[in-house]
Amino acid sequence: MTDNLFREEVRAFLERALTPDIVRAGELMTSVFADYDATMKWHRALHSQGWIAPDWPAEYGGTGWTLNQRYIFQEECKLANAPSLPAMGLQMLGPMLMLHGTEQQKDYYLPRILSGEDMWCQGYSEPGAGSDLASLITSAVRDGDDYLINGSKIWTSYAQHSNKIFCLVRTSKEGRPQAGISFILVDMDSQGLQVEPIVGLDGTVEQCQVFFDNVRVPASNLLGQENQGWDVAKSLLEFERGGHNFTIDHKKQMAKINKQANSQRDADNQLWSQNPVFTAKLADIAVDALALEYTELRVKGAFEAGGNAGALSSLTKVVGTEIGQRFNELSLEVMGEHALVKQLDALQPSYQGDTIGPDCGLTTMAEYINNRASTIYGGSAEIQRDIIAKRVLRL
Amino acid sequence: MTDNLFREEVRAFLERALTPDIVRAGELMTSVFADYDATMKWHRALHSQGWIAPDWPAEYGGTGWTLNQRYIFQEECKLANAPSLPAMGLQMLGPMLMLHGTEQQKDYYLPRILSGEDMWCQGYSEPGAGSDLASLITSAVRDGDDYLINGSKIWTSYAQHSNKIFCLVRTSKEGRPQAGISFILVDMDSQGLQVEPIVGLDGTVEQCQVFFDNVRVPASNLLGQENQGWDVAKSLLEFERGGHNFTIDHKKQMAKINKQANSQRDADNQLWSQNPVFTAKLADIAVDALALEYTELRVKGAFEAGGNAGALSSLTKVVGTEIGQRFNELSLEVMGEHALVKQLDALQPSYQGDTIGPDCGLTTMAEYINNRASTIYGGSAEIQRDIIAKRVLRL
Amino acid sequence: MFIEYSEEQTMLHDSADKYLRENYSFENRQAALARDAGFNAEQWQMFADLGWLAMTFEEEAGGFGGGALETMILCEQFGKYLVLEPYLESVVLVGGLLEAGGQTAIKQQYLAGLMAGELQGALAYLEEGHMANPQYVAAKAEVAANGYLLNGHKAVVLNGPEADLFLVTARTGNDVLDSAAGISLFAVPKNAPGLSCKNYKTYDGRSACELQLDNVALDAQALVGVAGEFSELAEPIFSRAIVAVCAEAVGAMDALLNATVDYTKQRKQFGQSISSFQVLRHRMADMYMDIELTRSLLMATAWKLDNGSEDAQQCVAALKAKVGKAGRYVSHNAIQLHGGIGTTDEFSVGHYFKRLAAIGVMFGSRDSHLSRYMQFEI
Amino acid sequence: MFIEYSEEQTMLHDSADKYLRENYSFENRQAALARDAGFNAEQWQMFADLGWLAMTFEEEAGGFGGGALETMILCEQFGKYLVLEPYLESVVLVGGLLEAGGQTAIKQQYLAGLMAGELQGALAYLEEGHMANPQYVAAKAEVAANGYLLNGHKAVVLNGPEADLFLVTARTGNDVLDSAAGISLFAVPKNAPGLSCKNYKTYDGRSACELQLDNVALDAQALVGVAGEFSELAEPIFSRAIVAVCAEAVGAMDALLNATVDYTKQRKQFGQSISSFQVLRHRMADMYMDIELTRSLLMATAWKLDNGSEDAQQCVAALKAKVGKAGRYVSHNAIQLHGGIGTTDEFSVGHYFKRLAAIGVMFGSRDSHLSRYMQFEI
Repeated sequence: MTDNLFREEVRAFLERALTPDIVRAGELMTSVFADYDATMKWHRALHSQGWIAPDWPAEYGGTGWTLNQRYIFQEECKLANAPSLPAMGLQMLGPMLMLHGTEQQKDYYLPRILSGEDMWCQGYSEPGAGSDLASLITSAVRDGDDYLINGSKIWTSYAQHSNKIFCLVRTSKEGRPQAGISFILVDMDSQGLQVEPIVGLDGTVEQCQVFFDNVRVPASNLLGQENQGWDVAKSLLEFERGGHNFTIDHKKQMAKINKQANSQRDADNQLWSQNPVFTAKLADIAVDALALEYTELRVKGAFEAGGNAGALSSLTKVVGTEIGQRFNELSLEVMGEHALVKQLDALQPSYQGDTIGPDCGLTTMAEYINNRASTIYGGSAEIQRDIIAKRVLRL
Repeated sequence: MTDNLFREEVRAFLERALTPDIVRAGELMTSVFADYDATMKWHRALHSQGWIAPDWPAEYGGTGWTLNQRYIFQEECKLANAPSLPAMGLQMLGPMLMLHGTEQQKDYYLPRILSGEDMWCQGYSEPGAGSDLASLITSAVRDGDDYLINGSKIWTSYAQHSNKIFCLVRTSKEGRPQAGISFILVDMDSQGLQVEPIVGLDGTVEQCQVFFDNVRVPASNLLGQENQGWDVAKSLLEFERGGHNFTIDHKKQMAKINKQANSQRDADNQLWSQNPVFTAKLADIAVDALALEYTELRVKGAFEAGGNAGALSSLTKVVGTEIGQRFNELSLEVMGEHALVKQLDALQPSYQGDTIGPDCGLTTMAEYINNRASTIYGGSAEIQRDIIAKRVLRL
Repeated sequence: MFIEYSEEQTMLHDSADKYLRENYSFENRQAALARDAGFNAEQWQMFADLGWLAMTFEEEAGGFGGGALETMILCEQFGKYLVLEPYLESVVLVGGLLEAGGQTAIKQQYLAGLMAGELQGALAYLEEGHMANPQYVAAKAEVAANGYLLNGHKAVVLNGPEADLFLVTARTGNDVLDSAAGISLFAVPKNAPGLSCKNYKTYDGRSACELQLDNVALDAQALVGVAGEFSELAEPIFSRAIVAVCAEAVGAMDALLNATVDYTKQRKQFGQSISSFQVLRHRMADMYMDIELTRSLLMATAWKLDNGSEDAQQCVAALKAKVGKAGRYVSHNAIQLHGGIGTTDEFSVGHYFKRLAAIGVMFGSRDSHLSRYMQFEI
Repeated sequence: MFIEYSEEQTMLHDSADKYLRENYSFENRQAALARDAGFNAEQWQMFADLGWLAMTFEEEAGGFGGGALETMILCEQFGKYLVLEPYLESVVLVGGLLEAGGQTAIKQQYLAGLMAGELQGALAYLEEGHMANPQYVAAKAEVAANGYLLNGHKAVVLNGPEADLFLVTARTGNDVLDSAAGISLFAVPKNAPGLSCKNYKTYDGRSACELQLDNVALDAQALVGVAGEFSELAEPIFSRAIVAVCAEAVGAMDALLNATVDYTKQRKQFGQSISSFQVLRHRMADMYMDIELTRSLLMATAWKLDNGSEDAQQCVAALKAKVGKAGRYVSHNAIQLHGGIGTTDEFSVGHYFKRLAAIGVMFGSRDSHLSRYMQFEI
């Protein structure tokens, strides 16, 4: 099938499956997550279509699409304002299960990720171990056929909606800090496991802290061997960094800011889109975004040629997130005081009431606020630059 | 005398004393130094007026002016395009002689600095010791009543015009590296001393390397005690950092760029001064320059109150030089290809021929090139930030 | 120039710092934030008792005759302690405009109450889609029997839900909706028939509302200042308000830098305090420089306003532009260096960040002020 | 997209790199710089013999049919080795315009010579005070017996002193001096009566001149392209030229980063290699990112130009703007990290810096290109 025909097929599906409430959830996204209910509705729609996991190999339930087709699908979804799907199961745990899981683990868990029956969250960071993950102390001590887990995990996105969590835990204090870490799969309804929501700066909850008080987990829930969790996690971290396509996000941001600039007026009562200083600033960001777009295509090209993102994945993470933040800042200037208005109810896709101020500014401040975290999580901008200096420049 | 009356007196003097060739030398400055001959002519004019050293105490030949008056004098000189006077004698060695010199040294050297009879250069940096001055290795070994100096000094500005050099030399390898350094005054015509000019990127010579091959210097030429040169130098370095008034430079740059923007035309054939993107960029720099101006006034206020620049002197050095560089970059955009034309002859105040391209662009590229060094010398921008982190923020 | 504080000013600074340090902990502040009003009425009363609310009014009006410098001194402390109480809205804006242009009856009715902390005010001057331009006024005031009849809509009226008195801009002449000429200001009591509010909170924890005016009838005394000349009346008050928010910003940035320095010293990663990482050290040095530069501009601007310097307005524009850039730089890096906890509601860092974001968009964007700055001779 | 190099393209890249590495040392380059011409005529002949000068001409004209990608591949190497020879001026600009619009006689007279390295060209299109706008043309071409009579002045004609042939813009119609319509291009031999040059060097070591035309009489065959339609003729050639200088910039930035990485590893201060300082490490990481981003944009632009993509022109504007920013960032920091020696004439770093500065001002400033970029639908 030509790419254009494929694109039409995707559009036809989106036209049909993306109901207004789902689209509204996509429009109202103020972070990487959309409204939970709408997200799950969209998950199920994709699952019935067989399109829930385009990045998975066909044997595990993937679509068998080419890299180009997957890119087109992502792009069309984002531009049609489909909600993003949480990455933890589909993008993170899934591939690792395929690489490191036993047949039994794969047979059990993978279909449940596809169907949405299991919602996974990621238990890596700890209060004392952020960028320096190797220093984590949450422990798993062998007790018969089980492990007993004690400690806590923080910044576990979506833990409040999840029924499962994959964790890095310390199973040994011998050797290098990385050497004593294991990767384990835990039921969220285990006794002794408690979830405490963390309210974000926009007033909503996306992150949680998860406490483990003698949580008993069968040893068969290890993914990979005991004490080899670091290797499992490392491939995941690489995935988290290299896997995201920022260009698609930027195109959505560009469309949004153009909408704002074509409705709001500047100090001279012109539309902002006619203000030369504004357009120069927008062009400056857009040119950087364009350069990133072709860099992401180079990465894709490398994948197609059987290579990997390598050095460029730290680059796309740093540049992609920083460009996103610059768009947010520029939006703030256009929306002015309208951006101050906090309407958490109107950010729900189910909201039926009146909104205050221009609809195009509804998400501006929350996006600005929430996007500050994008240069912190998944390897901070500083860590990424350390990586480039060390691994690419061999400094 | 009121400040306004004083200002008028200064203006009257400048009107009289600043002959066109001297002004032209000021206009044609492309670095902190002006044409040598014109500079010395101006030095002598100031000396006859008794105004050569406003910052010196009256007993040593200063003017007895208030801090405000000294500021006004500096400002009027710069805005009238008087050439800058080299700092090495008047601003650097002079004050240190007053602090650390013997009566004999003061009686001999200070008047010769005032008259211009001695031109000093500074021998601190070495090829292996730039920012890390304490690691210098040029040695002075006691031999009877003399020292024998061996080694070399680099980045000695104006050495080609100087008859004297003050140096930091190693007199001991014991203890901390700083502990074995002495401060010594050397005649440039000593046997074994050789000056090699270093051609700068603009094609002119401002820096030299000075080689010492068994240069014999009387021990009485030590300034301060043996092995205590670091303390002498430290107060000098502080002075070099805190002493410069960047605002006056910036005003001159602002005037220059306004001239350029009022004569050159943009892609729409408008004067650049009418181009809103250009003016926004200029305003951005001008606002930072204004904030620096009031910061320099705070520093001055602290001096007046008997305090010292303290923390703010690293700030003014970093911000002052970086603002200067931003002006240079913006000038380059306005002058376009005109800035490419290299006319070293036309940069001489004595030049009588035709110049190529607009006169307002004659110095643009050379200033841009030469000003890159401003964030390197006198404690690099990185060193200054280290200092702020350590001394101000106590990190 | 340069300024030295008078003894009274130094005392004001020290006593405000002391009072807030002892009585305005972040925990208490968070508790107040959760209230409907979004602030603590008892604190407001204390501010009045301490004389802060009357500080900048003329002595004949019952104030202490303070100027932009006193406003700056107070607001810098408000910024440092993240004070929620509506000093800007009620005192600087409404109080300032009333004092400058209110007719005797209205002044008598409200001014003493504002200073005593008994009454609150809110300025309603923005209209939807035109945040950058207070001179865009579509709301209309028609001359009617014994006064005026107001119709229109006002957006993002800060402190509106708490206001006893609204000052509302409406057009009395000139049909060009964005013309500076022809705008008038009216005092509208909260219970005026035809006035309705839609209340909400702002991201930085203030209360605000949209104001709807349907045939609101006012008597002639409601006019504040000369008819059609709101812009002239407002200029000095907006200048004062810009000094107020910029002083708040400097206080907030200072607090953020201190918090960041402390945090990075304590926080360990890779076996060492993260304050030992040179990149973070230089980042904090840059934050420091931005703050001190902004502070210099702030002090100079306040001083020039009080001394009627001819370049005072230019400094106001420069100041707001500088605060726009510095506020972003400092708050973004404070969050970045705090990492995860900087993004949560329970630590103060994020609240400073949100307040700086709000200040950044208030009274015109950075670019508007840069463009204003260039309109002066430089 | 995305591009893969053909086998021929890979060979071109590798052989250019190899030839220059072996034959174009910095010392030789500095020796050539000191010559009057500012370059090495023997090198130029070698470039011709290697087929580089003919690379991008059509096969029927005796070339090898290369496009923007081949231009890019060559020029990136020229940038990497700081090649002084006037490939841009003689081949890309003059060769390109002649091939696109030259009349048969002129083509026959010059094109083969240009490709063979025997003749040189220079484009004279800028006028004083209007560097940002090639469409400002005050020079006039009047129709005269059998041809044209040219009068006017042209500024900053790169490679002028070495040129056997000038291509000169002059206005044949339309009295609006900055109108795109009515500009024509003429081939003027260096010995044409009435033509005079004032020669000089540029800061980046090129030779250039100001051109004076006093009643220069040309026959009708001297017209290049359609009368009055220079702008249309030139657009694709300027696009190619922008790719050429931007590729040169990428090569130069690459060389600067490599030099900086090497230098910081060797240079010791405070008892350690300065490459161990995190601030410098991150600076180099940022240099790397800027270079790779620019490279991506460069490759895409060249590819799009060769493939006639409808967004090719938009990419050209984006590319030149990006090079403006990245070239400054990379070269400034290369000098900063080299410290003193970066500011001297004897090390290569400063020469890369000056070439990047020159590229930054050529063919329109960063802001002009950003503004052009926004004129396309995005």
